[in-house]
Amino acid sequence: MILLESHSVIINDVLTDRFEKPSRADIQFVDYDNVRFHLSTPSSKTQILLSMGIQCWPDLVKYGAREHLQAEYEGFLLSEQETEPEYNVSLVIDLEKIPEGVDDRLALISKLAHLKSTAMSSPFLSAFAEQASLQANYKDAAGAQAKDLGEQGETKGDLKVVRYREEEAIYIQASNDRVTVVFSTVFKEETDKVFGRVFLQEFVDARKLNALQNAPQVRYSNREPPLEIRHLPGLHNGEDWGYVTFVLFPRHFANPTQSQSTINRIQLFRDYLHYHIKCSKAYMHSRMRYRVAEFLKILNRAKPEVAAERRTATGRTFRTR
Amino acid sequence: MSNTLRPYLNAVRATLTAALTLENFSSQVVERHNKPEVEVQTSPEALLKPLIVSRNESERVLIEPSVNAIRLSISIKQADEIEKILCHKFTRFMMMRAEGFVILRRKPIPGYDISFLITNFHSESMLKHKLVDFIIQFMEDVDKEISEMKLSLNARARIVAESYLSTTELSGGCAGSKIRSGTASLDMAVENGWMIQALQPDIGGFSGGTSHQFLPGPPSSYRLTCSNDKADLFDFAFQFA
Amino acid sequence: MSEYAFRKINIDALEEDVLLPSDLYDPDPRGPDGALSDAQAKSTEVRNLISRGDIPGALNAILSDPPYGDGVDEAKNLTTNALLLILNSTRASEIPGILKSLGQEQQDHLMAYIYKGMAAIGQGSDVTGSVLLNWHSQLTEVAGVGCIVRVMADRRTL
Amino acid sequence: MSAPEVFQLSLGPLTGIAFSPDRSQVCVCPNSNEAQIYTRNGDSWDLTDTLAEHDKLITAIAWGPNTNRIVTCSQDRNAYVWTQTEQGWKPALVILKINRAATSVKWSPAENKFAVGSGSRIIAICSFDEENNWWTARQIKKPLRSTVLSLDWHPNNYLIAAGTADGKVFVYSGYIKGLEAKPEANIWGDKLPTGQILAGFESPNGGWVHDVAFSPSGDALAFVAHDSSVNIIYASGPNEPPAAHIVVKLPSLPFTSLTWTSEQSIVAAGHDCQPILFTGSHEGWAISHSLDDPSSTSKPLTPSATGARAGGVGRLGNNEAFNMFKAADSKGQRGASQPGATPTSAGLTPVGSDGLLLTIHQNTITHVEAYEWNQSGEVSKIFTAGRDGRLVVWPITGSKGLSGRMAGLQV
Repeated sequence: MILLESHSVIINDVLTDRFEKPSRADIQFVDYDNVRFHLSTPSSKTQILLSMGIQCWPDLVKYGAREHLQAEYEGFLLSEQETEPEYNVSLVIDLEKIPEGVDDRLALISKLAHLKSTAMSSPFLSAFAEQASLQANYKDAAGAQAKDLGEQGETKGDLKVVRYREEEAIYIQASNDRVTVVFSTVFKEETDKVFGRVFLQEFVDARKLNALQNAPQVRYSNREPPLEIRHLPGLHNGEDWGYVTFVLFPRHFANPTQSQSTINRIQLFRDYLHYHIKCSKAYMHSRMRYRVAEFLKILNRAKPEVAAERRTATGRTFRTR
Repeated sequence: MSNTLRPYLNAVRATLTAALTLENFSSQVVERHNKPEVEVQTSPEALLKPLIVSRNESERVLIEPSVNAIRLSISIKQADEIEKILCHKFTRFMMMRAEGFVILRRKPIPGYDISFLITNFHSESMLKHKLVDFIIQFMEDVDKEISEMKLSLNARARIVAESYLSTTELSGGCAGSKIRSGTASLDMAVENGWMIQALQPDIGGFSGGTSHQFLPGPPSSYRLTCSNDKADLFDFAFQFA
Repeated sequence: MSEYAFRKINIDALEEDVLLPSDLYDPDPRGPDGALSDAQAKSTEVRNLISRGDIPGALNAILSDPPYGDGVDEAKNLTTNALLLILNSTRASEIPGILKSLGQEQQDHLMAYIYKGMAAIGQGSDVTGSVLLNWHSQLTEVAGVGCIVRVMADRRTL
Repeated sequence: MSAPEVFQLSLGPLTGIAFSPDRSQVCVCPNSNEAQIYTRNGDSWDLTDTLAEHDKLITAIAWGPNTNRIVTCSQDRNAYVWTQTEQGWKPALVILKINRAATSVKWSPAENKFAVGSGSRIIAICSFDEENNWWTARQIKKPLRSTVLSLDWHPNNYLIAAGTADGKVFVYSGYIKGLEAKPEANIWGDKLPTGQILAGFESPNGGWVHDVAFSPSGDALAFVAHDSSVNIIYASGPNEPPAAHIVVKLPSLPFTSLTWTSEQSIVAAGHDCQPILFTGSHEGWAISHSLDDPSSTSKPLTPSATGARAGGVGRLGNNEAFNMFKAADSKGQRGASQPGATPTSAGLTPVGSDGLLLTIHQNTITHVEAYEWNQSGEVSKIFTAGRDGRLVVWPITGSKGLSGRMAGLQV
């Protein structure tokens, strides 16, 4: 269970089950970054309504999330007006019209289970597209003997901000040869801070391994935000803040499947990091519990057994402390 | 630096044996009370000279003897921040179980990480030389435990980072996939020159051992079977070897 | 706040014949300056004994009636540094022989100085832990645990 | 040398112990507020009486050999004198007028009075007041400045020595007007009104004085202090410095108790759990030998079954495998592996492979007293009691045994 799944297991299981035997359902659940889901059959057993409420919906819409979902979930997506109240987007799945083939069904279920990551991928996809266009005209500009000042102008795409948690956000910026993704994250506890620093240091050092030569480059800095986003207002630079920067190169999002898996991976980074910090703390706790039990055993050796069985001259057993 | 652990522990053992000469001494200040003199510090004649056994700046033991109780405080080696945090966590963990430890003090003496309070009632109900053995064993084990925890933390961090970064740069092949327990098989089209490596550190292993190297050649599909008695999920990652 | 102040007064200290730590031993007969001059003389004597390589002689000199009690800190530091110098400049093989040649009284004083040396490891004293620990284990071998008990029980702090 | 007899009377410490005149009974306090009287039958002891009057720990018990009266003192600031009647032992409260714990009590040789040391820096000399039929106390205060840890009477029934927690030893006059004739002068002091301080001594390295004892003739006073030393002082004359003050320093842990076995020999015992015999005179004193030399007796004598049923609890009790797994579970012991060899520094009591001390006593010895005298008046047997609840009677080898051992030991 090292890598967090990018799809929602609950949607996966419920849909697999309902595809065989449609029945009533009304399930509400929450995924990472408190994204709320609601699976229900309001009208009839065969009509399943899947709604999602996501905190950074306004940001996502700004970067074309609705159009992207429209393209992905043709025929399932409901329009703005029909979306379930308090949720941002709704899909309706008509169980009569689902495909027959087992593989097609699996693919559909997997696509529906990836609803959250698909929605979240829109800013990334637009950044990737922007990078491609920047690279294209960067080449003509270079070809037509570009002026220095001009190049500077168009090599940087606009900075996309996705505030997917109360204080934390993802900043995405495309440039001609790369796409930079910056995570701002906060460590609540002192222990988290230290563990986080160890983990992030390993992330930075991981590229040294020859098998990971072409992994994205990772930089992290606590307290001061990196250059790309330093100009933004309202940035925190307290002691318990950390900024992680991923530099994605074109080869990371060459073809659609590749870019989708990269997006699935990268948007879960913050939860992945904190999940493993908690796992380490739990592991340390179990080690300490074991060590304390060992110590108590050694201490028991100091208590003479003679006390346990031996009775005194009067035949009364002494209960030792 | 020469290994001074053994002489250091022997010095603590000798000093502690010399200090553990306790007796039942009723308080001279409060009527009908019997208090550990080293804690109340009310009668100077009942206190003896505190001694410090030290190995280097960061590691020392303070032994404060008195007529009916001794206080032994240990300062544990904390080279860097991780060890400081781990040591703090570990000592707090134990101090919250001071009840079970009987001779452990709930709060350490300022300047030290953990303190023991051994009163004459303890030395009466327990064998003195065994108490000394316990303290020496405790000192050795705490150091060992903290360095082990630090190593395991670094190891976990490395695995976490590598498993995260390695899958992102795959081309073709499938990113890590889940196999439920029991013998399961997985078909996939795998390019040549790939190596399957089980990333879950402690899984039972699978038919091809923990990793299987594909020979260069045309892409081939490979039926991968694994036998594993554990009931939990475990997962594979494919790396460009 | 003042109405609680009376609870904080340590009335035991006001008792007329309260036992003070200083009452537990009779002060150094030589008096503070006597002890200081004695300590200076000894530390110079020790330095040239060491230069001549006569470690046992130096140790004997420094360990006979060292300064103790309050108000003689300067003398105490002088003596302590001279002694730590001796400990540093003795080869490990000679230690058992030297220790056996010391009298019981001097062994107690040496043990007290070893503990004082260990306490000062943190505050920049040059002698290392390993030297002191080595001396400590050899002395405990020879003089036994009783020597440590005497160091604890002795009210005349060195 | 017949083997020492070992009895396990309780599991916790024996805080007070006194034998009846004919040694057929013993009164002990098993670390509680009750004193128990055991009667000897065969090689074990049976509980016959329980003296329950105190409400806190009993710190000392004294049994007057001639008048057969027991006095117990406790941390609840009271002392009771118990006299034997047909219906058992009857207590009588003693008015001590002390506001701290009583720490020690000793009958005077003539048993017309007894002395109680206390934590309120007072020694109370108590005698029976016929008219109002109770025990009253005369108090000695000056110059005591700390808890009185130990007491002893001079054979002439007048002088009393006390060891205190600030490391001082004082000799007082314990004469009670109206109770006995006026004492005449002796080498310790000439003017002897009640409570008169005659002499004050101190061990060179300081340390609490755990026990003090006059020699059988009364000319010498010995005491053990917390600086692992035995001090012997020979008086010269009234308020003059002592003829000799001999200090024997030990490499081992301090002693807590001592007793003279003859004018030239003392047995002391303490935290290193073995009684040691010293011999000497006013010229000098030296260790003679240990009565429980751990190196000679390989396996300590297991205490005889004092009423305890042999074998453990029920069927499982003595099953080897059961114990092995129980030890592994509760103590983490794999077999009899000894965790780390203890260093061989001098003075440390060696530990056997099963983790028990090689000496008979497994914890500090708190009492050493004479048990039996031979015709020539020298003590032939002593008894020790300790914090492990064991009572051990040791035969003392005669002087002829001394020379054999003398060669092997160096101080």
